[in-house]
Amino acid sequence: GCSGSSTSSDNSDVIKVGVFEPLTGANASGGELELEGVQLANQLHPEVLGKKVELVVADNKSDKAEATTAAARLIEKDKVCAILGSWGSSLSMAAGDIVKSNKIPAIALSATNPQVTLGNDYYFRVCFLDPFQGTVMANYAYKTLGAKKVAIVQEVSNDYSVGLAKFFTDAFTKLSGDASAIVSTGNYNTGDQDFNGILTNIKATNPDVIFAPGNYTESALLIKQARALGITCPIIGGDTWETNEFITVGGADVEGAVMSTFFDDTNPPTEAGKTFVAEYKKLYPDRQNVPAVTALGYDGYMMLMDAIERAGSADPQAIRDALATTTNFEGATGVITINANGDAEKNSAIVKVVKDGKFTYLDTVTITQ
Amino acid sequence: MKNTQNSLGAYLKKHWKTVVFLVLVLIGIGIADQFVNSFMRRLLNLSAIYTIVALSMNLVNGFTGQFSLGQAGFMAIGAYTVAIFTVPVGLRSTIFYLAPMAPLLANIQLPFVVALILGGFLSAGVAFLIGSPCLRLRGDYLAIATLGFSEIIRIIFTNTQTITNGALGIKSIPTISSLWWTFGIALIVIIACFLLINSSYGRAFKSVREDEIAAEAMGVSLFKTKMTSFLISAFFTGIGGGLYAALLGTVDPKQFYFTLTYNFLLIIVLGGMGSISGTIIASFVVTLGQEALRFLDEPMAFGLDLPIFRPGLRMVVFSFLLMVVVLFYRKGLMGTNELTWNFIANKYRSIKSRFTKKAASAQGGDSK
Amino acid sequence: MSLLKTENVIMQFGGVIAVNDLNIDIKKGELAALIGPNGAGKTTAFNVITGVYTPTSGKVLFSPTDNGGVASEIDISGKRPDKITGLGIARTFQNIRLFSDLSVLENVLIATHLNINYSFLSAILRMPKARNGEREAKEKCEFLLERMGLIDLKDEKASSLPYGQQRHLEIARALATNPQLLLLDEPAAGMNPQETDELTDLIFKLKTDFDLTIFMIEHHMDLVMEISDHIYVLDFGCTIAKGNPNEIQNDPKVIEAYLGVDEDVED
Amino acid sequence: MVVGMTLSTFLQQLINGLSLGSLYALIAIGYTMVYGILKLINFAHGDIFMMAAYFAYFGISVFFLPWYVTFIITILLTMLLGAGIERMAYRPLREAPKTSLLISAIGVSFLLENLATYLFSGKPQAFPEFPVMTTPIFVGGLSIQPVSIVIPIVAFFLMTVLLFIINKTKVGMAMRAVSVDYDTAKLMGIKIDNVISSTFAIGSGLAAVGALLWCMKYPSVLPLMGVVPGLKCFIAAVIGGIGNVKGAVLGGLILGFSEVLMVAFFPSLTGYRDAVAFIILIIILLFLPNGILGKKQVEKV
Amino acid sequence: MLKISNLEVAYGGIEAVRGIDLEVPEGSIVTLIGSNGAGKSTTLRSIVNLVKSKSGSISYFGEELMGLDTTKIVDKGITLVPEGRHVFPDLTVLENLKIGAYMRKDSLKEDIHMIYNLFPRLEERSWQLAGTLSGGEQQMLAVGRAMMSRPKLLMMDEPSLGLAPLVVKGIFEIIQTLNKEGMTILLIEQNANSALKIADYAYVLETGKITKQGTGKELLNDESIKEAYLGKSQRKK
Ligand SMILES: Nc1ncnc2c1ncn2[C@@H]1O[C@H](COP(=O)(O)OP(=O)(O)OP(=O)(O)O)[C@@H](O)[C@H]1O
Ligand SMILES: Nc1ncnc2c1ncn2[C@@H]1O[C@H](COP(=O)(O)OP(=O)(O)OP(=O)(O)O)[C@@H](O)[C@H]1O
Ligand SMILES: [Mg+2]
Ligand SMILES: [Mg+2]
Repeated sequence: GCSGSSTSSDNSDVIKVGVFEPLTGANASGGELELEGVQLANQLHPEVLGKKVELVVADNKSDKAEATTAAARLIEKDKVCAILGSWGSSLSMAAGDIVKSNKIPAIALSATNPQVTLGNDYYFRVCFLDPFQGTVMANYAYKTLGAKKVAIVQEVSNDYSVGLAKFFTDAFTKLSGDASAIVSTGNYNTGDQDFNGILTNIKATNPDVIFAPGNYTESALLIKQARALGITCPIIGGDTWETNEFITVGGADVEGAVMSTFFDDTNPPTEAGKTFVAEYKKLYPDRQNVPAVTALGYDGYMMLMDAIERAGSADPQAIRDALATTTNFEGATGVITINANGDAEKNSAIVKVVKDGKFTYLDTVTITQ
Repeated sequence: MKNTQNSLGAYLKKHWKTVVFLVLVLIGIGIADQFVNSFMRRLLNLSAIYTIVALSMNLVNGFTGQFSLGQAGFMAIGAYTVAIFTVPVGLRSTIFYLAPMAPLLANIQLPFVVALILGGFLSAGVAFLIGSPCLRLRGDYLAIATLGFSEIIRIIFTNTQTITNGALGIKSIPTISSLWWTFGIALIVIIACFLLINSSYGRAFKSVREDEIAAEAMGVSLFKTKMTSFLISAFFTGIGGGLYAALLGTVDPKQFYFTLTYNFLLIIVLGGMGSISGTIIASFVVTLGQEALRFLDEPMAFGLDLPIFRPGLRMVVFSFLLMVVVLFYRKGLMGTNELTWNFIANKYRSIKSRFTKKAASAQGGDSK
Repeated sequence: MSLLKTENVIMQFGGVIAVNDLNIDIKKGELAALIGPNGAGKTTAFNVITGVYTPTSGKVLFSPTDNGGVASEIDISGKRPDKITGLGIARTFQNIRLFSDLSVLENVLIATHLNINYSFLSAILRMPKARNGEREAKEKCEFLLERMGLIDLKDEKASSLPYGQQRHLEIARALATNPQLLLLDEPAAGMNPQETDELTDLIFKLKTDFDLTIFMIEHHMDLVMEISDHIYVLDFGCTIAKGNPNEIQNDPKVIEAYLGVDEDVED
Repeated sequence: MVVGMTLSTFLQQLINGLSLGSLYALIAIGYTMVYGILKLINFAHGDIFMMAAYFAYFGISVFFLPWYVTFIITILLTMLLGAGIERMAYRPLREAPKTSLLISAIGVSFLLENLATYLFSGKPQAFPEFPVMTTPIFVGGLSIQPVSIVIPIVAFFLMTVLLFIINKTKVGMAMRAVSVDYDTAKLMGIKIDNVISSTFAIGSGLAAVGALLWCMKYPSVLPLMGVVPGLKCFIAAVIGGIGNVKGAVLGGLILGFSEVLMVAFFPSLTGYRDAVAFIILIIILLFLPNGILGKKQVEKV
Repeated sequence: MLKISNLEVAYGGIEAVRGIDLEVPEGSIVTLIGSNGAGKSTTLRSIVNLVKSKSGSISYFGEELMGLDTTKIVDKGITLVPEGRHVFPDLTVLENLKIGAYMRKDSLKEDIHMIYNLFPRLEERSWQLAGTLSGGEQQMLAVGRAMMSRPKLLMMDEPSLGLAPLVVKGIFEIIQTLNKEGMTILLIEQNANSALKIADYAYVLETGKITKQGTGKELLNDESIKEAYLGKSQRKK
């Protein structure tokens, strides 16, 4: 389409930043929300080092194979100097080797799986990690809900879900000191719509809580079916639930569903957060919630701008080095310091509950490791 | 010895055009390998891999007439073999972080070529197991059974955590980027297919496609013939899968969903069932075409603020074009023809005569 | 010496007994015919002999001679069709079954697949053995096409041939398998009397030139009576008569069930 | 690993199996019907099913039509869509080889999926709730949604109607005739285009009914929602003997029950659930190469 | 009744029929003979528009048929017994007969009875799927099925192909019976001898052109016809 005037981003008057998101396919909702955050940030801060920042958006179609091509395209054809994204850890991981071998820095926005940044000096992230998230939810289940027996339902074909379920299991068995605290584990595949079989089994084990991390669509259907089967215990999950579709599909049945997430718009932790919320509301006056992943999209872009400024150039290697040394950067979702792994050091997560069809703040859980 | 040399000389003399063409192709690849940018290189590599897999599929579906839809599964076997055996041992514990790799495999690392060929053989081995019961089935039944097996393979890979790392997939596979691997192997596969098709074995394939009962009555063993074609196809597909893994650097079960097979089916139909050259052309057209249409996904300022160009449009246009080809070029680009020198010469002649006729009629029109 | 024998062969489809207690005995070098009303079970008998169907009961015994000229009796009932062809029985089909999209030459070449003596790998690598094998096969097939008057059509698609030539091609293809016994299922169907006459001569020549034993189903009585040594008559699956043409033509049972009273002869 | 199971859990699983199986059956009938006449695996069937779901969603949630009006419109529109697809994508290929037709079907499926993704976005839409159908009734620890009872009733009713049409009516006879030989059917005076169009319309109508019931039970509408049901129902049709209406129902039930019971008895193997369909399929095909009720293909040599 | 003039038909590049003129008067038996591939079947198939004709005209009671839908033509009372039988293999014998009368709305009982009388074999097998019938049985069924529509013009493409001598005789008798009852018949036969005997008028077709025509008797006695089509059994006499 509208490619820039020259092929090298260094000596032209635009700086190209790739946004690598699922805009079609199963994860499109999440991808769109992140993209909105990045675009909002770009509107507010369209320039750095006196040059215009141009976003190049690539759709990875929620598909790993497409993801590699899309990432390669951003780097090799569009010559971006950095990449933001992608929603969905597996999609980010698919791009991992490509950014690494091309030495282009990338920032994962809401991808929580540890593998995204592990052993990859070019991938950074602005959100917390699954081991942390798993611990948060295990704490919530054990301490707040007082659960002794937990059932787990995981989406086996989704590494995010499997990973989170595992970290939760580890944390919960440790907390409760009961090796058999997980009374049943059910598996399903992405795209499944019928969970009655698994849920009937779970019902028979009569758990106190069900932990069911996974895609929002499947999870909403799962909760509906659980309620229809007469399962009344709390059902909790992870950050991926926080999308509008979770509520529209789940309807009355997802009332009371609890999940961990990154950001609470009613109570932004920083000044930057307040600005972000205000700008968001200005742009989308009729939206009720500010989605957490949108805030992360905003943070990713802003952190990148900060790094470019500090690097004083749009050279990918310089940007990477600047990113790696980010300390106490004030983002919308909190103060970010990048650690040796490339991850944002975060020690608190927000817990939200669905109440009256809205994601409502419940608690902030801080865990010191 | 002398005899052989003579006939080799005669062979060269007879096929000098082909030989020259092959040499040119090799030179072309060499030049491309030096100068093409890395994005284009990736696309070319992908096209070559698609050629390999589509050609193997055409062997069974186009030439032997057995409607088999197991390609994705065989690719998965090849891809995972390469992934499992070439991932650096040191990285394995971080990749298999949920459940450690089975100790039996954890320390085996093979050179790429060995893993690639092993993948081919494993794939053929599985094809053998699948083929014995399945190849007795006919038409659509065979199709759904092979599709089923390919899905079963994928589901097994999703669930055998300690071998395949389950849904997490395997990343950090050492990648290839030179064009020689993919194009070299594609060339070998093309030539092997071509020679095979024009031998007695290839004719046996075709006879089974045309009429099983008559073929059997002519002494062609149905089972053996179908199996041979199925095994060769699976072997090459496995190799193609291995290259695919090495190109992407990451594998995961979802890549090998049964819809992947449809891509190859589209390619062979687009190129012409039972045409080797058609398959090759279509592989490149489809892979490069999908990329070429990508501008449709990007918002375009047309003055008006009509959001026609947005993600998804590319695939709509692509599938629409595909329908157009299916509906208007029923036999695909090449039908069952091959792009031989004669074919080109005939085409050239017919186009030329059409032009001269046109010119003649135009002149006629003038003189009136 | 008998080349093909069936012993009490019965072939049943659901409730229909298509072939009932068939006992035939074809001597080497003879030309036998199988006639009978429609649906009598003639084609079914051929299908049992060539392995398309496994008989419900009974045996089919074939005694091919090997290279050294020694004959040994083999029970072929229930064997796979390609195995049976390999032993030396070839056939044509009542409803022509050519490889319709392939060329005339390819059709015949396929029938030589049985006798190729080079391996699959040497085919891919085009070893000299494979190339020689190919050349020999081609020469043989061209010779056969020549004999059947099809050589000028060798590059045509089989399906584009007129009906009569398709029948000729079927015979050429069967011959290419090197048979000792050739089964022809209504070779003259769809031919006019003149063409039938030509075919009669052709079959007779083929038999002597290729040292064949022929077993033939036909409804053209002129042809059958002229060249058969031995005739079997089926009706409702049962053998109602066997004998030489003269005996058959005058057998009242056959006349009643099949031949009818020939008016042409009467007036 | 087999878990000890209480009777009520077992009964609950049977109910789950019945309602899932009858849904499969309902969609499989449409598949089988088209296959029976055109000998074409209509790969687009699952996507026609998806489009029906969107029609209904738009009718109720966007245009605020009453549900009964929406249902009728949905079924009619879907029938029209089916017949339209036949007209555009299959009719021009009447004389072409079967593979072209099959590819065309895959192409249509591709096109519908991409079009839906483009037009309706990849995000799930919530299908409106039907509390009458979904509010569970609890009977001694068992939970039964009314829709779970309605589905099998509808499936059996439609099966009976269809069997009557195919076997007892003149149109049905014409359908069977068209299925083997267009030219000869024309010679009998049969308007084959009409027969084929109506076959498609009926098949698509069945998909629409299936979609309505499906969405009541699983209320999310997505562009790719037809892929898995499409594949499974095709398998169901093959298990039962493709082309055979009773077989489709039988296959659907077998599939539904075995999926649910496998989850019930082998909870540790739930990850293999999607393989169940294929394993059953392959086992059945090995012993009955034409499916359970499929008749042997007669080929006279 | 039927008048064809200057009909040309081609399959792709192959010209199968190259401009023929032919007439079938009402109430007559007209036969078309000629060697394999002469274009006989093609002529009949183009009359019912199963193959598209290139040029010429086909008029039926003065009405142009060319370009009409096959079903429309059949509706006008023309039917064809196709070469190679083409019975519906998955329908029973009885259903095959019924479908022959697809266009009719009245009772079929009598017709079926009549056909069973002509071919008792069909009555015995009325429950059987047509696909499993023997070749001859299928031929009987194909003829029976065509008669079910009570055509005004019945065209038969080699009805005696592959039939036992007795049945062949039967078929020719039936043709004559039908003709006496007022049906017009256009017949293709390899069995030229029998065909010419019952034909009122005959045409000889060679590579797409009519080379001879005349009454059945005339052609039967024509030396060149004897030479080319009647075989030696005829010559011997
Ligand atoms: N596969 C089959 N299933 C059921 N019945 C069959 C099958 N094959 C043949 N038959 C029946 O067996 C009988 C004998 O058929 P066959 O084809 O052998 O007859 P034929 O003697 O060759 O007759 P024709 O001269 O008409 O070809 C027929 O009644 C036929 O219907
Ligand atoms: N579908 C077709 N495609 C191409 N060529 C065809 C086709 N059908 C017939 N032909 C050719 O058209 C010519 C006339 O064929 P047609 O079937 O009309 O002959 P016929 O007189 O009926 O012969 P026969 O006695 O063998 O039935 C032949 O050369 C034949 O090869
Ligand atoms: Mg027969
Ligand atoms: Mg003919």
